[in-house]
Amino acid sequence: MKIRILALLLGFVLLPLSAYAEEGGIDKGDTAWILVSTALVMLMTPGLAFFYGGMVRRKNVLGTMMHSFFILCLISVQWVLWGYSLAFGPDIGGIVGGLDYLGLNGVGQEPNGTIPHLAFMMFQGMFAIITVALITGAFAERLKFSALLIFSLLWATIVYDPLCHWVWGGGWLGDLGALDFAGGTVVHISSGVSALVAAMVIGRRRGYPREPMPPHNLGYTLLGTALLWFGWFGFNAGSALAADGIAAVAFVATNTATAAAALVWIFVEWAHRGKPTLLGGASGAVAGLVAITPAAGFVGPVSSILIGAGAGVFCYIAVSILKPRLGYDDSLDVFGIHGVGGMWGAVATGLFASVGAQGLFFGNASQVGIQIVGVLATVVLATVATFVILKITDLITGLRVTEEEEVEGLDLSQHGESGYNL
Amino acid sequence: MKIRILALLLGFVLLPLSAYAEEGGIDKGDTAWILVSTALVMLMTPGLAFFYGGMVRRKNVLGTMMHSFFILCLISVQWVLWGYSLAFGPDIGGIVGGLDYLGLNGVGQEPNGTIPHLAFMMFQGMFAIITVALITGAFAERLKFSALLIFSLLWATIVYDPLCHWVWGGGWLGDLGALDFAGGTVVHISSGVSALVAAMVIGRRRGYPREPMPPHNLGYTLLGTALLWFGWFGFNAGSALAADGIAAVAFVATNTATAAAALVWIFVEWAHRGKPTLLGGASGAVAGLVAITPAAGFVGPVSSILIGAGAGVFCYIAVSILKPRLGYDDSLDVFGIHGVGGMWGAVATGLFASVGAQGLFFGNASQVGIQIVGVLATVVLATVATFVILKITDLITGLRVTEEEEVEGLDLSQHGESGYNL
Amino acid sequence: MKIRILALLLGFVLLPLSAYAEEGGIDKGDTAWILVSTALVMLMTPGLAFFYGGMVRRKNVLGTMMHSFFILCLISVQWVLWGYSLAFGPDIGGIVGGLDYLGLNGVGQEPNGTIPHLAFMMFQGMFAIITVALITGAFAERLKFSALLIFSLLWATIVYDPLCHWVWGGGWLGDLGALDFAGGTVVHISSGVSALVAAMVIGRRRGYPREPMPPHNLGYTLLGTALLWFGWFGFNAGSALAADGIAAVAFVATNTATAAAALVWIFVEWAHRGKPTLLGGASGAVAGLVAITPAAGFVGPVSSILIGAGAGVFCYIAVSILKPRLGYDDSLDVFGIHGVGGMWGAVATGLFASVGAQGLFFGNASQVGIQIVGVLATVVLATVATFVILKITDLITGLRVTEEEEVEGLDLSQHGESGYNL
Amino acid sequence: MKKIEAIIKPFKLDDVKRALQDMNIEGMTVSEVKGFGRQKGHAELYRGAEYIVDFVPKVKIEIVVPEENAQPVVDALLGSARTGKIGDGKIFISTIDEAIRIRTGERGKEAL
Amino acid sequence: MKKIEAIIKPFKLDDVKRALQDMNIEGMTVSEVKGFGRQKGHAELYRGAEYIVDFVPKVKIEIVVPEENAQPVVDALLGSARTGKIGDGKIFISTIDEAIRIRTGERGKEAL
Amino acid sequence: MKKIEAIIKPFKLDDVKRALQDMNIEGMTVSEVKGFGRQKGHAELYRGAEYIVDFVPKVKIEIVVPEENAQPVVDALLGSARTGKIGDGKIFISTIDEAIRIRTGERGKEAL
Ligand SMILES: Nc1ncnc2c1ncn2[C@@H]1O[C@H](COP(=O)(O)OP(=O)(O)O)[C@@H](O)[C@H]1O
Ligand SMILES: Nc1ncnc2c1ncn2[C@@H]1O[C@H](COP(=O)(O)OP(=O)(O)O)[C@@H](O)[C@H]1O
Ligand SMILES: Nc1ncnc2c1ncn2[C@@H]1O[C@H](COP(=O)(O)OP(=O)(O)O)[C@@H](O)[C@H]1O
Repeated sequence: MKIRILALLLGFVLLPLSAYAEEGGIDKGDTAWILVSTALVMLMTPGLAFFYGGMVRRKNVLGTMMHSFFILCLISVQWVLWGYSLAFGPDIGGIVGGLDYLGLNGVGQEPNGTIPHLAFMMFQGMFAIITVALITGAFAERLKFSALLIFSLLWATIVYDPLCHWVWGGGWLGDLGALDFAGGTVVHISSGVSALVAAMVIGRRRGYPREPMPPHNLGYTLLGTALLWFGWFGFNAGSALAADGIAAVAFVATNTATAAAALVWIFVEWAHRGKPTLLGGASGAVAGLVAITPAAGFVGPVSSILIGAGAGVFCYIAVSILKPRLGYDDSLDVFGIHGVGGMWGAVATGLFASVGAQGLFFGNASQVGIQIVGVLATVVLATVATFVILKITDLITGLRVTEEEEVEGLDLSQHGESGYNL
Repeated sequence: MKIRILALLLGFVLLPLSAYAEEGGIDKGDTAWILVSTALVMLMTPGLAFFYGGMVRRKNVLGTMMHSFFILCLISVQWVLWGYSLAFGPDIGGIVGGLDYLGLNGVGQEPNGTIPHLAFMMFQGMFAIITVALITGAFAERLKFSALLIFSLLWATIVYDPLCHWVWGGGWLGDLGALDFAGGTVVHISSGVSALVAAMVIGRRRGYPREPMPPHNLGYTLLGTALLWFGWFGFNAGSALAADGIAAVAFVATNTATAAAALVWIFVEWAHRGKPTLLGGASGAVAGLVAITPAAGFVGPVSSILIGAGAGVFCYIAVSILKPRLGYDDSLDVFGIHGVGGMWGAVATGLFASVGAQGLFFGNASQVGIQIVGVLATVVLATVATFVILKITDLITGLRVTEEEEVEGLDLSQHGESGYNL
Repeated sequence: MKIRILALLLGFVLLPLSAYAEEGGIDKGDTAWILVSTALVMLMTPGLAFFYGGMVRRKNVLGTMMHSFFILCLISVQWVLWGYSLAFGPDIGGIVGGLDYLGLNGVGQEPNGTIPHLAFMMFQGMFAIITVALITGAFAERLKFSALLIFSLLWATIVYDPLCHWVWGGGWLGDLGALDFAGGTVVHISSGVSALVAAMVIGRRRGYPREPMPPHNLGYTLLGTALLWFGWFGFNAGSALAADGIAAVAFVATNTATAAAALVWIFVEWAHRGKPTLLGGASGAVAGLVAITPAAGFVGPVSSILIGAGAGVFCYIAVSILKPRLGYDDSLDVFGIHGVGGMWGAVATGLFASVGAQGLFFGNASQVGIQIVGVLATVVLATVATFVILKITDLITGLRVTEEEEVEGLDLSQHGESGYNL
Repeated sequence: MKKIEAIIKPFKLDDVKRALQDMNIEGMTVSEVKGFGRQKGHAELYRGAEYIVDFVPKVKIEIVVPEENAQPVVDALLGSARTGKIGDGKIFISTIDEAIRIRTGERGKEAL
Repeated sequence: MKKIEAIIKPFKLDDVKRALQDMNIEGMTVSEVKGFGRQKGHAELYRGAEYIVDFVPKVKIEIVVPEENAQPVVDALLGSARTGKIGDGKIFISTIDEAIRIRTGERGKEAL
Repeated sequence: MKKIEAIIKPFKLDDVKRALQDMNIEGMTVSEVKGFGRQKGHAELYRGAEYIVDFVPKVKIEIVVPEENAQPVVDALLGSARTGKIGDGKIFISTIDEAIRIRTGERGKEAL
């Protein structure tokens, strides 16, 4: 995406007499598309609330949904106040953005590429929100709500904002040439790895893995999947930052990889366990969405099928074979799907890129190496910082609810509400 | 918004040789954005069905959802047949539109501003629909369905259509200079005040306030909140009537105020009652959406935070302290959220406006006065007309179901259906 | 729609110096609109999952939703691999497209009309998906999952792809002048008729019609209705393939006919059975959406009301009077709504067309005849091919689950999952 | 000890609970049931077709009391659950051999 | 009076109800329960993992009848609820000391 | 035969089931109920207002056993359901006149 921003900026500089100039650089078609994409990405976070909320036990449905919903509110404000500035303010040493944009000072209607700067800011803000929300699947059904508040604020500020700067804001990773069309490293590897750290630091749910903890409402999970899939068109195709051919490439790659990943997960589970499941289809779809994210604007449809298929296989193995062996309780498989899927996607981008950039299979062997550097850097930052943030949070409020509260459920103990009165 | 329409029309008149002229005045970027916005606003009414439907008792879920859904159907047809003409037909004395557009006669593909006239008509129609639907929260769980039919038709025709004309259709309130970017007075004050009148005329639910009447499915309420938030981007940013910088301003203000209001409501309830709630977050979000509506295209992000925060505080107080003291049963707090939030928003627009118009804090003290005139005019029209309409409806069909029907629930008694067979 | 494609292509050829040419023929406003429309149409299939899923018994909710969800995945891949080529590849004798586009070979960012070819491909792909998914309502609650897999793949390839070619891909039916703006024949008649054949071949559900089989969650059904209505704006107004006046015409027609059909169904059921129902409203809305589909870009608002009203009446009669008399068990009334609504819509297009084409009431009597030819051709293809496909599927895997599995429900027997753990 | 089982109309539960509390009954167990009896079910609609649901939602209350309290409890139930319309429900009384409080192991009346 | 409690397979409820109606049994109370017995539960899947749900959905029917009707009711139940496969359920018979109709206060057989 | 009814805390069901299985109890019937007793309910919030829900979710287990097994079952229940906190629940024992297995028509102990 960074490449595209540069291209657009260049285009703007070099073509002062073009159609753009007539309207002060703003293209209304592009602006319409980015505003819509921003709305679509916003919808993903409530989508996640349902995706996650359906999978927990009935007594934790509101507590789980509240995580996503609260983060939507919290990071919306954090981003406007200081997050955007840390991520996209004038570069400081390749590491972080300066404070010039605090409170969106100086961020207005003027064009950024071919869209209003405010539109670019808001589109990016939705990415910050969902990234933080994704992590919450790791500690579902046992986190104190006050801990969520502190953890989210710190994580957004210390992990997301700088990492976003590294890749898209003019930082070192983007300069290195790492390809990340719509956020494979920034969004998925970072949240997936942080989720794993959180699951291990916070510890298992009471009763896990002895007691089965079946999803209480798979309809909610399917609804969430649908909203995620729908919103992801904005996430990926919107990352073209224009309503053009690249957006169409990314749109098609997104849909195709997602479908392929869902099919593969379904078939693998069918072969392995004897039955094709809806939750498997939903999980595979999300794995596919994750894996295609860094590659979306760089690959054609057949590569998309392969990337999706890989996501279906690798994430299925991570979730159903690796996790039980290793014994950690990442409640809703954030690592298994976003971490593993994100890493596969980042590497696969280095393998399959063919549109506007070349990967290994298209003659550019070095890209894979750069991609791996990106993955490693993200893993290191996410692991260390998340660990520290959890320890700080623990000091301030404690991380887990009491055993009694866990048995009663988060809905009643944290929020004084019940999900259903049927 | 009126200002913008004027600006666009002026632009159209004065720049006959601009890019617009090349395509007969229609800008495809703007048209794409308004078509999408129209679809988004349409989705808000089913969103409202879920927002409201989740909050009532199980036995009334379908009856409550049916209100919104039926109004979507009814006013869609009313608007096309005569509503649009009353609101946007050629001005008659600043009070109401003429009948020239009956049955959309003469409303076609020709540009209205930079979009097809039909697109403008439909966008406006979605506002008429949701305004009527909002009121239904006041008399949920006890209104006769036949009364809903008559009330809705009369209210849309006698209250909404003229009021819309006053503010946006060339009527006296717009001429006065009242700022209402996307419908604070037209939509929210009018529905909120009418809701209060309706709650008082129709009377309390059986058992209220002695018996607790907890929400039966807060997942539905969160789904509704998500769809409302999502759709409101079309409502507010679409009211720019163009895919431009102002749309981006409105988009950012909408998201920011909503998030701030939800946070504030959550924190206030946490402080006041000891627990942060999901329903509080959802209620706060809607309060924020309401309050930012008149201001959306006129304010920056920091003002948006303040407007949202005010909405969180004022609406919380109205709902949790004022309502029980006064003792009326506005079942789902239409007045407390839309009435109070709308009035605060209208006044706040007069305080904080800084983009394309000036409010008190930006040197234009007189704006607040104009805003207050707008509020008062709306309150008077809504109060008097709603009272009369209810009396007429009562004469024709009666307003309330029988006690037995109320105990059995509206789903069975009015519709012969059950919400769930689980 | 075919007419519009031609017009756009012509426009492109004849106006090499126009604004389009400056950007290589791609219009960003149109592209933004089609990308959004594609996302909207995609959302319809999960919408259908909820529309259908809410209507079945609790034990079959996942099995029913899985049909739509799985088809979304399966046909997404089929379309990319060979479906698009069969439908839109270079014409072979007016019957089917050539294999030139296998694996989307040669389908890229270049303009097709004013949008990238890939965008056109994907928009069309979403139509293929939902058409197959619509059929599943006919055999809900009793089909083997393995049969679904084979049936869907064969039906998409043998029925949908060629039929789509006939009407939109350069085939004989389009050449004949049949008007089908957004898929009345291609999508609705084909799926509705196939559904009837499938219902008869597969046979009734155990206990039908003796045992009542009431919907288990009408909230889901309303959610599905809302998503269908919302997504259908992309389906119909997107079929203009441009963000222009015709798109606005189609948008308004869609909303108006849908509302009118829902109102009429509600009133008819109220008169006939004494109560207005939510499911009736939802069913009527879908009937209206179906009926206006072929006509959307060709008719004005008043014609839309009439087309919608006709749909409400005819589909109500088909579902509540005809079906019980004839005794087949089309579980969720695919034939009664999509088949009957689609046929009425196709004929009504020939009656009411007045925008860009003329129907009987606007002086062109011959159009009705052409429309009827289109209907008949579709009925014949769908009937014969569906019958054969079902027989093949039966040979390979069998069609029905065992009696025991049917009693237990598809969720457990086919997927090893439960819809709810409340 | 006696077990008193009452099948009542759901919306009467609150009144019944209050009546029992007023006479210092400190424990009861409640469940949702469906009743079939003289009270007719209702018709529901499904796309223009009508079908009859003959089970009516009811609430079952179980209260175990020392024998001497049985009659007062019955009286309280009769007083609070009655609407006078068909379907008000039934009270069934049976004998409990032993009651034990799980927390303490107390038996008999002490356990109630 | 006797209380007859039958635990049956849910899909048999309709047949049982019809059989009882045919012999003029006018009242019964039904509830959803979960059974555990010889009939094995089923396996469910959760993201590639299998777990066993050992409770099986059952329906409990309670019918209070005058003693002389107990045997016919049992026979009707046996006739209508049997599929011959494991898990068909049980019938338990116990004694009811008194029955009262809430609406009228009638007692004994009159109350049923 | 005796019927043992236990009202327990829902999260103890698994432990109880295991304890009963360990002593070769092969059948039981479980239902969800709401309890009212010494254990207080909880407060819930609704838009800044607080209301009290005084019914507590409980699980009812019914086990019919030959008389001689009653005491061991009670002991197993006491051992597995107790947390020592208020609200652990009750065990009620009553007499069953007859038990019949629907599938085979077997009666008495054979039917259990
Ligand atoms: N013989 C019976 N055995 C068990 N439950 C019964 C019996 N008769 C009635 N009931 C229960 O009592 C409820 C009320 O009975 P019904 O005959 O409708 O009216 P009423 O209580 O006025 O006589 C029924 O819905 C059913 O739950
Ligand atoms: N001893 C018992 N006490 C209470 N309920 C029992 C008992 N044994 C069985 N049941 C109930 O009867 C149902 C059927 O019993 P099961 O042993 O599975 O098959 P069958 O009825 O063929 O003997 C169980 O699911 C359970 O609900
Ligand atoms: N007299 C009673 N009759 C029926 N059920 C009772 C009775 N007393 C208590 N219960 C049931 O037992 C549960 C636990 O009782 P409670 O008084 O809260 O605590 P404890 O079991 O520690 O005495 C209650 O929730 C209720 O379901």
